[in-house]
Amino acid sequence: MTANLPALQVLIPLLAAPLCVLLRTPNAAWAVFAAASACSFVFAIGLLLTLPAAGSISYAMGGWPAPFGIVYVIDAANAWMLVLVSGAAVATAVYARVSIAAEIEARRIYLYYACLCLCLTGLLGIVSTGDAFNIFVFLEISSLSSYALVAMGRSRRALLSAFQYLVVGTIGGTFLLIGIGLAYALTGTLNIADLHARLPGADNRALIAAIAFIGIGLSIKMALVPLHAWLPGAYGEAPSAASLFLAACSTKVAVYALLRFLFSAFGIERSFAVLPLTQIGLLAGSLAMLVGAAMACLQTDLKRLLAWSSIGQIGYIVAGFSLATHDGLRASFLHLLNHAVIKAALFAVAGMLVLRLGSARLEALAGLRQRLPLVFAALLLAGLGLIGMPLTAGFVSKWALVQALIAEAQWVIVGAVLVSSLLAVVYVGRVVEIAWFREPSGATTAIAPIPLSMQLVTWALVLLSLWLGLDSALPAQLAGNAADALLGGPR
Amino acid sequence: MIASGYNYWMAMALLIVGLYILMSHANMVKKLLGLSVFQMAVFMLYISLGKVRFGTAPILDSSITVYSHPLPHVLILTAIVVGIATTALGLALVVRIHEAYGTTDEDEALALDRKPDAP
Amino acid sequence: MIGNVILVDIALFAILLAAALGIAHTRSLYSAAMLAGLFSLTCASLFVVQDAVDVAFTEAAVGAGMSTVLFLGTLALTHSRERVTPPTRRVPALLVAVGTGVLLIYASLDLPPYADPANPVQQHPLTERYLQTSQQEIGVPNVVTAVLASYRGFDTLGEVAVIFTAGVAVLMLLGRLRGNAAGSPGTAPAGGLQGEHRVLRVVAKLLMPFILLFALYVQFHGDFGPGGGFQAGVIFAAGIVLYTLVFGLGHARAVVTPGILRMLLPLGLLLYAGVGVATLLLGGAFLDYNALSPQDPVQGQHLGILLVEAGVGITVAAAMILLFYAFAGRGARS
Amino acid sequence: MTVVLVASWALITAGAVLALTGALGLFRLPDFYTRTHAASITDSAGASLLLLGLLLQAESFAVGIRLLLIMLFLLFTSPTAAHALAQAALKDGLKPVLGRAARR
Repeated sequence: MTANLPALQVLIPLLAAPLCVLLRTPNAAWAVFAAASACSFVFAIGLLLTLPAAGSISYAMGGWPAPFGIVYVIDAANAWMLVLVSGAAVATAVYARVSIAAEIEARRIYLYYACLCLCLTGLLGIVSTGDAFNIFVFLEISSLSSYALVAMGRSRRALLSAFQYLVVGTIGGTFLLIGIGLAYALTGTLNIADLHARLPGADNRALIAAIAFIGIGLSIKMALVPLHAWLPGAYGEAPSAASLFLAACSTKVAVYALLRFLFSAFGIERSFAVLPLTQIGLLAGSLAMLVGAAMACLQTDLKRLLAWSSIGQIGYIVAGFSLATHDGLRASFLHLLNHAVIKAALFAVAGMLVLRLGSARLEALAGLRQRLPLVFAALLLAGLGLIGMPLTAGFVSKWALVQALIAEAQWVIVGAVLVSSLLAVVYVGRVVEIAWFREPSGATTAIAPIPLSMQLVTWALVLLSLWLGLDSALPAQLAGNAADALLGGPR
Repeated sequence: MIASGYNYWMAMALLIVGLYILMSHANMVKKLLGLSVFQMAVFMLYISLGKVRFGTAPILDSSITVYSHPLPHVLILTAIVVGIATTALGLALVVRIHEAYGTTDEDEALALDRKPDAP
Repeated sequence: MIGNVILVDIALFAILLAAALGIAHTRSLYSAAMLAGLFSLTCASLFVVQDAVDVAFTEAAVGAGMSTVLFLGTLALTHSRERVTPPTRRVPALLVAVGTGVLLIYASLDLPPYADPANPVQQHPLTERYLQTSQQEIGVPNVVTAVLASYRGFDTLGEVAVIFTAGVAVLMLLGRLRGNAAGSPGTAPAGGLQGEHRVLRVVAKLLMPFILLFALYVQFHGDFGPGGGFQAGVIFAAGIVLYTLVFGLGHARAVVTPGILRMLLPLGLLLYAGVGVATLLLGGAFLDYNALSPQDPVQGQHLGILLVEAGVGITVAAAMILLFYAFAGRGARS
Repeated sequence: MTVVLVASWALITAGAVLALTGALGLFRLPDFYTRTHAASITDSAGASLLLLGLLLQAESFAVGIRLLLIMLFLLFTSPTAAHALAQAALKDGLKPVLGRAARR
């Protein structure tokens, strides 16, 4: 049974989706989704634990060996991502039950859970596979279900946001397809390790174009500035549970896929030699930090504010791996995890506010701290992490990033990190100011207590982020292993 | 050596037209049509990769020796399915947007939301 | 010989380019949708010239058939005229399109020559494995089917999941779920041709059994010729679409009820994945059909491919019909 | 053998000419109904003659029977489609262009 873990952790949510549709009641569908996420989470942890120290587990789908069939290859880099994605799914599952019942029409709920299962399947599939085209297929499963998840938001703007997300996302997916096609034309294979072995040297123009197409396509999917326009609408308008799940792992998986292509398929010796990827990545990354944080300061809606902040945070991750050093990659992986936890906690808070206030407009939060003390305490703690205060998770990864940047003498980028952190103080501070010090506006109707399950998830995430800030030894070691796995050449 | 890349260039020209339709039009149905053209051009690019001179369809027969490569065909079969799935979902969104906004024009719909009295 | 092929290619390309420019130019969305159908069909012809018969078959059924139907269905529910494109959109669009084109042409300078047997694609060990060894391993003459359903069967499972996702998503966005069961024949929506259209009804009745029979033929003949679960599913759906157009949504929903379709949609995917689970339980890897018949692996492959293709066909047919119902049903309500 | 070949090519040429006629008619004829008529020529007569021509060159029985079936299918569907189009236009209130106006 353990030998089949790589297949099972993707298979379980894939089987869960049709089961949701067959069962057709909201509760049963929720139970199926929750059970599937829990199974995937357990399997992912199992994989992380059974992983040999410096090796990888490979699993041949259909029993066909590597270049002939599709293989799953699990190493330190993606076992880590699997835990992240399935963990986010577990949090979403616990959170979603009340949240979705409140936000989605009852007779469509079972379909919504089916879409969540499919999104999880897609994301896990992208992370596990060792086949370039298989990445595209599972990317499209996760993208299509994400469009549907976003479209079910309450306001009509959700529909428009979903449509824009669909168009832009499909362009991204098709660019990725072009890039894979060019690499295939040069080698005749789709297996990532085989691609690495067979790709021509650095001076091939088709190779350069392939890297460019894959880079642009996945940059769209990860909402890297200037290709970020779809994200604020999508995350801002989606139902709360979907915002939580997507914000925690959807863009991160795109980052992972790009890393896999750049480091494992093309190889660092090609990708960073033929194109000035370090410069491009640092430029785009620092732009993203500044633009994301600056735009977040201008928002009037908490969810949109958080979405813009996500755009900024992707900048840190991109700046980290663009250095193509071990420390840079380690910082990226660390920030992937820390930001996922913090942002999930913040979107969980936003979801509770949406549930009780009907929206997350900032002006509606005025003076609410006294009436929702726990909610705002969580917001404050997670917000401090977002800024990167010492002793929080955000600090650990930003510090790692700054150290990696200093080691490469990238002082300008260090400056951008600092400026964007200051901007983060501004936008988090604004929310705090409104909630703490403004006079409550309008009628002070009673606010019903917030469901325990949602509070539980929020606090679990907040505490996790605090723990990650206080004791970063384990995640730092895992992130280091992940960086080693990527730099260790082909799998 | 007869224009060794002409087939690629044909696909690329169509790809440019498709991308242009997609980006330049505000009408959402038109955007999806552009998206289909764009994707089909990519399919053509892939299929070109599998072709061999004097080859035939990869359905084995004892009287034939040269076959075109089956793998691009398999990949594009999958990609076509992805394409129709995307188109269908996009059109469903267009129908819902039309019900909510009364227009299928992206710019008009965005303008409706920018009005202060928008719900 | 090769010269003639180039002539055909270029003629088809001219049609494609004209259709694409027509789509860009016309402001009537109906014309644009029909041109897109023409584009698909021509594309399919080009695929035949390039030996991709399975792809051509699918493209014709999906691009020219199903997709056009869905576009027209959408246009019937919305506007069919387009506003003039503001020039502010054109310049950036042109820049992006040309930029992409330049990048592609740059790439094409180092792409291996078209149709050259010495290309990496043809020289890779995959080629020999798929075109020769597959006969002993799988024993299916149509190599596309062998690769699709066995070597890369996991991709195809993903493909079924994609179409399943589309079905679920469209149902969630447009579906009339429960409580609002099949409309009575009297309330058939636009498209139900009643009364005087005797010719249509007679011809449709005459053709229906053959269309469905052809779908079954395509489903089960996929091992030996172009075809398979996907094409069969679309053809089956096309038959139901024809029936709906001629006899009305009410009648169609009475024959193929949405309830059954909503059962079949997940069942096809479950059947496919279930084959994988069965192979797991029998001690093989996921989707390793050899495990289905350890004494005679080729027999196992045949059985596996048969079941898997059936799963594809069921989900695709159900999804396509549900998509069409969702759009047509929306019209009936508003 | 050559007789068959000549006959086959004659049929194919005739089919192609008819298809061209249909295309020309589509451009030149004055109104929807006449254009539909022209288009249906391409569909039924043009395609049928082409298929007949190909039938004479068919390599095997299996190929021949397929061509025949395609022809049969076309003979059923294309007139029906033209009929349905014209009927729909008539029902929609589109008037045929008659008399002098038709000659422009």
